[in-house]
Amino acid sequence: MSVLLFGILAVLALITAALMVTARNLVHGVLMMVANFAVIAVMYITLNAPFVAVVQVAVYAGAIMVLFLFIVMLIGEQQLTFDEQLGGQRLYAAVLGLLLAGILLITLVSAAPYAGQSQLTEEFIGRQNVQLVGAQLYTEYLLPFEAASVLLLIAMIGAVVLAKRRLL
Amino acid sequence: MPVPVQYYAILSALLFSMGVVGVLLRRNIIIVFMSIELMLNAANLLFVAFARYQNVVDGQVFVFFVMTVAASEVAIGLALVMALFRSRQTTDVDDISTLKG
Amino acid sequence: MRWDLLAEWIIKAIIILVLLLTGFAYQTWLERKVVSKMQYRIGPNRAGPFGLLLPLADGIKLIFKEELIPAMADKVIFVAAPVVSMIVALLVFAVIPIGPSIIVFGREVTLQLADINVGLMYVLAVSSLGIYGIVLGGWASNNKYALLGGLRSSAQLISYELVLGLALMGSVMLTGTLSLNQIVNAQAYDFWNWLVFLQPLGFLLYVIAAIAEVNRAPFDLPEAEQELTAGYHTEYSGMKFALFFMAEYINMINVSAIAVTMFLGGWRPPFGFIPEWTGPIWFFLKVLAFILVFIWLRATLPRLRYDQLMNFGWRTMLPLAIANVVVTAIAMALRPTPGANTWFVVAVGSVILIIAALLFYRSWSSASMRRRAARQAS
Amino acid sequence: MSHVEQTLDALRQRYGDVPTQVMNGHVSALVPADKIVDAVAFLLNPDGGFTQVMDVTAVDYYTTTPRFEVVYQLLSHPHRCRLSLRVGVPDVDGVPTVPSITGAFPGANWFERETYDMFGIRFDGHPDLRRILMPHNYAAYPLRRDFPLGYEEVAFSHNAHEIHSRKPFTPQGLARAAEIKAVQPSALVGADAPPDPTYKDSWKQPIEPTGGMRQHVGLTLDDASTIGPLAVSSQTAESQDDPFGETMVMNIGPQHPATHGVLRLVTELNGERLVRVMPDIGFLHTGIEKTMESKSYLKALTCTDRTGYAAPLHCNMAFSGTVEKLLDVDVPLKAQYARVILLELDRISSHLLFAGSSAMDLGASSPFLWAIDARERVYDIMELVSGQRMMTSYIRPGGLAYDLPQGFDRAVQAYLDYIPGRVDQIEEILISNPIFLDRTQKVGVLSKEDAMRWSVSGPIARSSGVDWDLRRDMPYLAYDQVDFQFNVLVRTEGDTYARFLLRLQEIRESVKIAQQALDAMPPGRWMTANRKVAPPPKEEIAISMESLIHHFKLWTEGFRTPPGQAYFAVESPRGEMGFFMHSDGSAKPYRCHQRSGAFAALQSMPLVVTGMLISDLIAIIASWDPILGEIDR
Repeated sequence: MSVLLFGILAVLALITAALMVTARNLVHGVLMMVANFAVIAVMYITLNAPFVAVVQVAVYAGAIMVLFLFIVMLIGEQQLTFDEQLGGQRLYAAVLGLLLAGILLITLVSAAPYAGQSQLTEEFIGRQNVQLVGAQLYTEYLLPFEAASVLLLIAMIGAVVLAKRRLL
Repeated sequence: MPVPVQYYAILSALLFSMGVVGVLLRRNIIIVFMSIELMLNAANLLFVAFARYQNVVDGQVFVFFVMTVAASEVAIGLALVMALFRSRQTTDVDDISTLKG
Repeated sequence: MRWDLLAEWIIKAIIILVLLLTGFAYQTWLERKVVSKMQYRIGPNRAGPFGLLLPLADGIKLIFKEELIPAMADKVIFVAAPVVSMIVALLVFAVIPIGPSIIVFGREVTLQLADINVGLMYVLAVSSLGIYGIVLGGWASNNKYALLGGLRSSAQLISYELVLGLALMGSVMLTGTLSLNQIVNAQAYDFWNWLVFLQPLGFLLYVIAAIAEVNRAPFDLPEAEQELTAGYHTEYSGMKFALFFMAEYINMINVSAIAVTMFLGGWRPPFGFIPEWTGPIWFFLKVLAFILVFIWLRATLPRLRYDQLMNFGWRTMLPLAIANVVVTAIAMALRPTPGANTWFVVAVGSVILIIAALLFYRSWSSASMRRRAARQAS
Repeated sequence: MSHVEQTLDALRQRYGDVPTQVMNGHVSALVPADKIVDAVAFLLNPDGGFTQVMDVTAVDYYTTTPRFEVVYQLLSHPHRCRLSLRVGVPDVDGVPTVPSITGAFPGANWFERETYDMFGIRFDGHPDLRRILMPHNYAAYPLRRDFPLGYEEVAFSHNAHEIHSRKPFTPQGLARAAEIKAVQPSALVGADAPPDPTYKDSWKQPIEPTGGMRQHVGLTLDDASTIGPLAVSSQTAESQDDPFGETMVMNIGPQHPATHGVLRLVTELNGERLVRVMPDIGFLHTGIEKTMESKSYLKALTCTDRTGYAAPLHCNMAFSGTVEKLLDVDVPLKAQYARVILLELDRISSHLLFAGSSAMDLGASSPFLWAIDARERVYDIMELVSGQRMMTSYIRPGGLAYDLPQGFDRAVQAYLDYIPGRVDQIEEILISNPIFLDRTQKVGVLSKEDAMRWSVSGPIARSSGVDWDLRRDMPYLAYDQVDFQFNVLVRTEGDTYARFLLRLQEIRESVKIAQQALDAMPPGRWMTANRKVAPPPKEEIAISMESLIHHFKLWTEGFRTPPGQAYFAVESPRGEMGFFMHSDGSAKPYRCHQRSGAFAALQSMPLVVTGMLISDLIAIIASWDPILGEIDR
């Protein structure tokens, strides 16, 4: 059952990712990306990480991709689409991509057994997930957390500065 | 039957590779951006999967950091796209390869 | 696989669907009736007694109406957009508790589709997807009015969603849970335990942000008929338009239900001695009160201008929401023993905040007025 | 010696012989064509004493030379008088041409365009000489006397193609028009004299406007940039923040919920910020002036209801007043009082429509319905007096259509008691609302100078600080006989808020006037005793053959007016509503021109919109209160 579910989700994720990468129409590309995020979010739920799943939807689908959509519509989809002349680059890209996929597959699959026991303790990750994540985030990872918030602040200021300036 | 963790590894690797191919293949800066998001997403998936199989939540915590980085990157990146489009009227990465303003 | 559980879910889901759709239908009737009373009119009185069959007539009309798809529209997205809106609107209600556990045929059934531990986050996440329907509908119509409506709504929803989430955080901090069921239980048994008394500012901010989220007057800029003809749904007709319409009204029910759950004790009766099985009735009454407020506002207020809306969201609402969270955090840190004095500290903090807000708004509006006057003069 | 006489002396000193005509107080002076710009500039400076050109139109003296005369109506605010200038139009290269006065008075812009559109008179130096009411590729000049009167065939699906192919603006239609030489235009018009061979078929000959006939369909912003106010705003647009180096052109209207009719605004947008706006009118043009010129005065009166349909009685009154001026008849006092009451009710109804619809445009729906409810009660009174709710045609040359009904005073009194409360209610819900204030205050500020220069009158001018109300300053009807206690409200802000509040408060002043007129209404006849204008009473017809014949003649042929010209204006809810009439002594007006306040005011709207948002534009349109029937006619 769960393998079947995983299979369906994995196929969906791969299809949406492929459609996004090859999209001619930018709005369609953005939508495929949203679909991809949604599929991954469902996958997180099956991995007993509901908090990550909803944050994934809220942050990625609800904010980041809307921003993409906003930019695409603001500038105008027609103005953003152009003929991409790639020539020989396409071949190199495919070869390199396949090469990378191979390397990653070999490394990750061979490393996976060391990841830990696949015996699951439901009570550990189940109901208390939010509290656990929160506790970890604000105790052990407090410094990275603060660093991340500073990063966000910097990004915000940077974006405002970039958007405000008349000419680059 | 639970899903073996290798399956997640394979899926993650494939998604990541797709992101890489997207970056290499496409010249539209917005698609390139989304491909980068895809790569980050693949990494996230692996984090959560490994965390699940190790019965710890550290992996999930890392996802938040990755998301923070992604959000910052998008904010800056899209502001750059706007600024570039203003001055150059294009979103082709090859046309904006120089550092001159 | 527990088939009995699955069956229970399906039955509950169908009941919620039916309730939401009837609720939507009679909400439109109620709105017309109430607004007509406010405007010295009679309102619907032809279809059935008191016009009660009007929603039915409307539905029949919309179903049989010709569906137009503009020639240059992106057809797939054009059709998908209202569906997305509708689905998202329906999804939200899944986690809202509308009553206590009851015994049906010897089986204990909670009056909630799914009590998930991240319920509130789920609501925020799903409602943040609602924007896609509007934006895509506006974009796919290939119409300038629709595009402007879509752009307006995306900017508006992103701005007010922040406030919406932050306004709810105070309650979450006080109750220490994201599960809506537990939040309701934390507000048992008498009405003075309702979180609205601990979080008056949070409540106020939530209500304002919620009106903006569902594009109701005075924040109905994305569909301002006088400016953008009808905004994102200018090109829509027939059932596709009806889906957008339904989504808007069901979202109204949703945000009202969230407000009730988070601040007004959810389905709990106002007094402890009232039996718990009356919960759904109280829930209905509280949601109804909210919807009446929505209608009242619509009949009274003119529409904000776009820059005023943005200013209000970013310069007034957002700082207040952040301040609310900070004050709540300080109050919780300061309380000597859990449970004691929280009441006092948070209430005082909130009162201070309300005063601050009033002062802030005053100074902001007069300052902006002066700025504009200076700009005009120069 | 009055100011007009002084002015005429000054004109004679400048230009030698200036032939003048005087008719019942209407003074007109014939000025040499090449001197008109100089004359207008001279009269409009402070020494000249005149302040505004209220109207520009032309008269076609078919078969004489010069064929056309352009007529200018000048108004003096300080001296409270009018002067009409006339100019014989010489032919330049076969095209009747006069210099444009837009340099001296920009507000003549649309009036000159209309005259060009209707008569084919070229105005040299006009910044934007395009057709304004007719379609841009229309190939004829319809107000010329030799333009044949026709009728509009209704196009059904089975014959639509055929009918459209006959239209003058299609290529086939043009070809056909060239073929049909057999039709003598004069035969259709019914003119007595044979047509002058020089002008044969002249209504058909297309005149190249300045810069050549535009080939493209519709208006573009290149056209717009040449217009005065728009040219100004396009300069400021350069300095504005333009994120993408380009702007979007959006059509608002002609089918749009907020344009109060079929007004089309071509807007250039930078995001949601307006860079330029160009109003395009004429979608409701039905040739009312042409129609009136082919009907007897009484029948022509019914056309006036159909123009300013939000305040039809003011159109009736302006028309009747002009005819009365031509005829020089006395209107009995009772009729005058009744007219005052009805006109004020009409003003209340029009201002209510304005207040309601402008609140509606800002998104407040309740005040709209409250106002409409209150307005319906005015219609109830109109129905009581005339049997019609809207197109009453109740005010007629010489008096009223028939006597006031019983219960009129009670109905009016009830309404006057009721309406202040309703106005308070509308005012309260809006004025006390910070959103409404934010939306309207400092939005669309029209300066006093601009209001004067662009021929703006009425409430819009008053809210910009122009202290001028015809009811007080150039009184007509009972306004000059009775000292009605009312205030002419003037505000100085000139913004949308001022325009809104001023109109709303004018309702209270109207109530005051109507109340005083109602209290003091004298008994008497409702119609003048002049048998040349008024029919004999019914009881007399029953016993007198002569009366019957007279009655018959009056209703079939109509009354005749002495030859001459007259211009008469009333203070309508949208500014000065005037009629210019040229009579050739027959029972039909030879030339009848309606000067609408809304028409003149609308051309000043592009001045105030630059840098505003679309939402502001909606508020501004509403505050201009355009009634397209009155603008397009």
